[in-house]
Amino acid sequence: MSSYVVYVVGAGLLLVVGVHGALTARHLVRLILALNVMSGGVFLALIAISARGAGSAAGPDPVPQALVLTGIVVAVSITAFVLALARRIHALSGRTSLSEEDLE
Amino acid sequence: MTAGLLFDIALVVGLTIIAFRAIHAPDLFVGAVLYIVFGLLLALVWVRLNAPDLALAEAAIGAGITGAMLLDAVRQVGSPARRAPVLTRIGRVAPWAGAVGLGAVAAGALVTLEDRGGTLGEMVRGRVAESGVDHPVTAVLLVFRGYDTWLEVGVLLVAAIAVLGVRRTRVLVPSEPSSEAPPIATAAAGVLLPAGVLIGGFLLWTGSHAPGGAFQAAAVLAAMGILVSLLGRPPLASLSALRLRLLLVCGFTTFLAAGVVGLLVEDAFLRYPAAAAGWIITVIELAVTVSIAASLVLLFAGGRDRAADEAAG
Amino acid sequence: MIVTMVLLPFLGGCLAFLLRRTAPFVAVLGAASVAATAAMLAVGVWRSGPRIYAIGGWGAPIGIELVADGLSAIMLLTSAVVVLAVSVYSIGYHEHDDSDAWHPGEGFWPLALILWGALNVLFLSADVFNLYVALELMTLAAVGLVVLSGGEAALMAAMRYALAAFAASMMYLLGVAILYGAYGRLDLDGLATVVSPEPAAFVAAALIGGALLLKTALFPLHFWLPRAHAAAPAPVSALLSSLVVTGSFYLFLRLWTGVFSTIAVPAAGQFVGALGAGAILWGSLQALRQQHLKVMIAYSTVAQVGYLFLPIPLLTSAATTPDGALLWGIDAWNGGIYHAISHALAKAAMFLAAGTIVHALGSDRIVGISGIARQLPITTYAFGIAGMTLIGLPPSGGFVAKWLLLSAAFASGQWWWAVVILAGGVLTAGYIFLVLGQELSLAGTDQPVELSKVPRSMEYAAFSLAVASLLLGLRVIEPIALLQAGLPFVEGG
Amino acid sequence: MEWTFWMAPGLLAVSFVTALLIFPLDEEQVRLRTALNLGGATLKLILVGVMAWGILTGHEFEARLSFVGELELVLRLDYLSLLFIVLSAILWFLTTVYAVGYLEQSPHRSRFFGFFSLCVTATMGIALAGNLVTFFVFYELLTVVTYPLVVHRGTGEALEGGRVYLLYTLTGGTVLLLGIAWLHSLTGPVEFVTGGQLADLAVERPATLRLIFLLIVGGLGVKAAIFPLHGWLPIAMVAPAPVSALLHAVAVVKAGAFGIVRVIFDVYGIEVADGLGLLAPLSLAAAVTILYGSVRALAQDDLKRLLAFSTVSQISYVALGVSLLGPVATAGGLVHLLHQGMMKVTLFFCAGILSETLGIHRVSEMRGVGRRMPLTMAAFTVAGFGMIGVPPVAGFISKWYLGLGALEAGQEWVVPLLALSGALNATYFLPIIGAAWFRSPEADWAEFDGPETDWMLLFPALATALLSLAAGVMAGLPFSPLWLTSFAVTEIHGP
Repeated sequence: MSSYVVYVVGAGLLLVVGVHGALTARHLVRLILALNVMSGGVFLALIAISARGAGSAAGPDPVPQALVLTGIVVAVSITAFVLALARRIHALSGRTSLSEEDLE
Repeated sequence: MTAGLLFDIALVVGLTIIAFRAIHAPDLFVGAVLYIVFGLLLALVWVRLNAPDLALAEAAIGAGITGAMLLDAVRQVGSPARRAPVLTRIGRVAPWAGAVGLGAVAAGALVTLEDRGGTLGEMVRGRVAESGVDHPVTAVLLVFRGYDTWLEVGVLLVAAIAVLGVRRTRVLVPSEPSSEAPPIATAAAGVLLPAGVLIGGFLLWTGSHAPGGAFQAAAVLAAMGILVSLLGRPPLASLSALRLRLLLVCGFTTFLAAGVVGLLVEDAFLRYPAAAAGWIITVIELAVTVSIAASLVLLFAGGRDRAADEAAG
Repeated sequence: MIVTMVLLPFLGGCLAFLLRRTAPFVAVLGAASVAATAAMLAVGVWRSGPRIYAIGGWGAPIGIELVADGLSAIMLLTSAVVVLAVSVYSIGYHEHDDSDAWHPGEGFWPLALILWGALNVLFLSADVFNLYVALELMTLAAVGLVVLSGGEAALMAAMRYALAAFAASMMYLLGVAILYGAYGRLDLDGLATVVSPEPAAFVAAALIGGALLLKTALFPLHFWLPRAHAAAPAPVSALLSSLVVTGSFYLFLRLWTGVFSTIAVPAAGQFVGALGAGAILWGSLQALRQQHLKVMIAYSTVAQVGYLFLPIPLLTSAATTPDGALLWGIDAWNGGIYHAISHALAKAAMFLAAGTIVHALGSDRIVGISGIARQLPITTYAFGIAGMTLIGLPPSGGFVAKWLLLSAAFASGQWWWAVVILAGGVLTAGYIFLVLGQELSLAGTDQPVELSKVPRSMEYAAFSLAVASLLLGLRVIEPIALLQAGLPFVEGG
Repeated sequence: MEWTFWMAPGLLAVSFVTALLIFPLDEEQVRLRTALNLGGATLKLILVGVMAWGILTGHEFEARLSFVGELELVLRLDYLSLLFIVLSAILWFLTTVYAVGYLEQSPHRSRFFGFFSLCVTATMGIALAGNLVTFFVFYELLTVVTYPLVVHRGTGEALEGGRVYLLYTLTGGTVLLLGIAWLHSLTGPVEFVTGGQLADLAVERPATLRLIFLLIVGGLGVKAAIFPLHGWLPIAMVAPAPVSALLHAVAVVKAGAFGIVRVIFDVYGIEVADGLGLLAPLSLAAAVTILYGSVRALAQDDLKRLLAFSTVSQISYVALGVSLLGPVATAGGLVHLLHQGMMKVTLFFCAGILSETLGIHRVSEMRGVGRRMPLTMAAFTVAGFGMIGVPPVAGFISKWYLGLGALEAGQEWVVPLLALSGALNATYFLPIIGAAWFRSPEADWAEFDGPETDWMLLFPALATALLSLAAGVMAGLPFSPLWLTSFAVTEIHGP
């Protein structure tokens, strides 16, 4: 077993936790957390791939690293926007979830 | 089994558990704090996996800024959603089944991947010299795949415009009267801010040949800005609408302008003339840093704009 | 020339953001010039085949390439035309927004232009990760536009849309990660040559395909679409329903016939086709039940998205049958794309027309629009002509698409798709004429309702798009010939 | 390109351009609109005259336009087309005159006449279509542009009528398209060629061809109002009188009947259709419809509904004629396309005059109306006699040829059918005519001086009544409908 396998399985585990959270969570903040965990899993997969060839003298593959950097910025943009949206929804209606009957 | 591998396994297990607890913590505030821990652990993973650029970015953006936003949001919308209905067995099992199915298939595919070599990465390493920068990640980001990065700066810009749209405002409004900020915090900010700018500047400068660069620098700057705005004085609040917009847009447009220079001089969009490549890249990075930092501060402070919430609520 | 079609919209978006008073001029001018450029590109591609443009001069696989083939050119042209009309319309729509307070137009112009830029990036890009960034840019701009309505319904709809799209993006990116892990490259053409039937490729294809189906809102993954498209301001609804949906479909088609062509199995094609059939029937039936005009049109989009995916099973079986490509593959390809562009024009026209009605009446309840034909004849014609295209009545672009798909379905022996296509047409006629009947009705209109004044430009913008969708049915040779440039599955195509 | 290329598209363009010019006109621009309408109709008559002369002197009119792939849009004049365009051009001119008078005060006249002209365009396209796809394009176009005319009044009843009309015709169109697309997948583009081009396929796949025939004729049968697909026709009666006249005499119903004629003679070919055993069921369906329509008409009091059921019955003579083998029966069926058009248009003109001038909508209100409106009722009487088949009105000629043709084809059962149908027609027309002339009026119609109604209404009714009479009396002379038909019959059956 190599560390590649460990981290790739870790990526799978984060996906499980994230997807399960996205399917079950009701509170908007929890949904956002779950999606961010999912993205963490995806990034982990990419970086595990990047480090796979690390045995060679050249070092890790820079391309996935660049992709993940882009991905992190995209993720924070979406997270920020969605959080602002959630706060606006809460301010307007007191809702904190997407379900119809969940008026507080 | 080596110690390193054991550490990796422990890290992965810890990540998974903390992620689960973060999502399902009864108290959302705890959830947000756990998410920050998750981000820091992930940064550790990036270090383990030889990705120091990412570790910096993750710590600053993933854990730091996202965490701050979450914590701040939870303060407002933290009241738990009405108790979840009691789920049937299918209702409980189905999400697990779906999630495990997806995770297992993905992990399975990843585990069985053959390392065939001959990747893009090797090619990039071979041609870094042509790019005008020394650090391969920066070369990919700003030169070989500069198009992606340009668009990604666009994503941030769009997020900023969209948040202004959500708030239905043109400028940042201070959320609380500035006089209420505790003097110690103000003093702390007085020290931290210059330090932050300094660190940011260093990261930006070092990015061309070592880990670091525009994103990390911007994240550090933004973190400072966020700290200040937590004191009730968002650093951009004094700006006029036009200046705020200029700040937000300058990274994207500078990048675009550099691309057009390439188009005019070298007949290829985003091709930097060899003689001036270093300079052009520096200018791009500078502008991008300013814009990203401004956008992140806006995304944070624009979202928290409480006065509007109370007025609307 | 190719890259200007990306630059101009973004440049316009920045200008519109910085100097908001110039926004309408920037938008109209930009759309007109890009439309002209796209037309020139289309002629060029038609005459001398697909063009490749290497960003930064690096070339694939190390750099990112733009590829303009017939499909790209026709999509670019269609979106430029739609954006042009929507811009003209929006000048009137945002007319009263000249006050000093913040107004939705401020968000609309920059976001709409950047959305369009992202679409153009999408139509040209030949790199799976670059496509991911383009998708994100497009989605975020789209959600930001939905929010501009400001109401609680719009915010909730935007939230649902954003979360669904974010989840889909992650699936897409996971697929990209697996592809990179397996093949070490990201360029579409290169990947197409190395992807082979093996577990990793299948998983990547399923993840990417699923993500795009969610983004295209194919039944039963359409849950986020109707509310978002209905709650958005009318010009935004038009852009979303006509272009954004088409954009993610475009990518699905591009990947299915390109990168994944060697692993697309007939069963998967049949599955996607069955979802399309489900979308047609379910979406149309839902549209028939709606009492609000914009919700009805949004459900119509759910149904029409189904048609977009009917060529998939035909293309898949064509690729695995000797001579299949010639016998029905080309027809399926042409029919699917023809439907996409006809629908884009017609649906934009229809949402704009609906927006005009809402603008005038202040409500979009279908029972309330009785007799509107008297006050807004041009809008009524626009709605009617766009409806003809959606139903697929001759002579409209929709009919041409329907005919090509029918031919392909019969030629491949998969006659069941023909039955679905035709049944969907009848259902579509049901809800279109329900509305048209109300518009033409004079019952209960003895005291005409007070209408707000509607700028003529709004009416004519919708009308022009509707007429354009009709003209597609009269002048077919050139668009079809253009689509043959760079056909993915025919040798030397 | 030759002038012969441009004639057929030009014929379509005349009414299309007229429509485009009329749509943007203001309601009040009555003169300009009327001038455009009549100008267009006159120009069309002239063009049709030129084309008729041209085809009789051996010119060929054909225009082709590449459409999709190998498909072409083809407009071509043959003798069958000639029958239809002559009928359309003449009746259109008269209906336009009538409609101008009829709609004098009603709202949305620009919209009405715009769609009216589009309707002509579509009908001309159907007549001149040279292949199945072209036919279908115009056939569906006709459905769409007729809808605003049917719901023109905008009442709840009108909308309901429009809804039913669309439900039937669009479903029919869909079935038709299914059949056409299927046939295309087997043969490639299907040109209209006398004798058809399916002989080989009929040997290979007879069952498929039978099914396709069922789909195509079933789809066409909706517009041709063949029982049990006729349900829309009586309900669509809510349309204004000129529209009803148009629907029944020239446009929609005729399009369906004409389509059936085309499919039998020019797609399948009469021998192949007979060989596949398709004609006998069709003639049976036609026979059932003839009787059904007449029986239902008996029970109607609403005049326009009565006329509608009469149409259901009469139009099936065409299908009957073409489904009996032999030139004489063909002549009877085809000539009835023209004869029924002239007679039915007269009846609807008269019904419109009665309702507009005196507010009469029901048969029971027509007592003594002949004294108040002698000219109108004279026209009505001529057309009614024609429907019954009384010599020398045109309808007699149709029935005579149909009967002779049936005997020639060995289908003796048709003769009693014709007699029975004639008797039924007499049972509902004669009492109306009798009551109108010989009973004393109950209503107190205002005294009148001058013409009994607007000349714009009366002139077209008289003209079509005279035409119906002339077509019968002078059937044997050149330029009569029968004479025109004889060319088509020769084309189909050989000299």
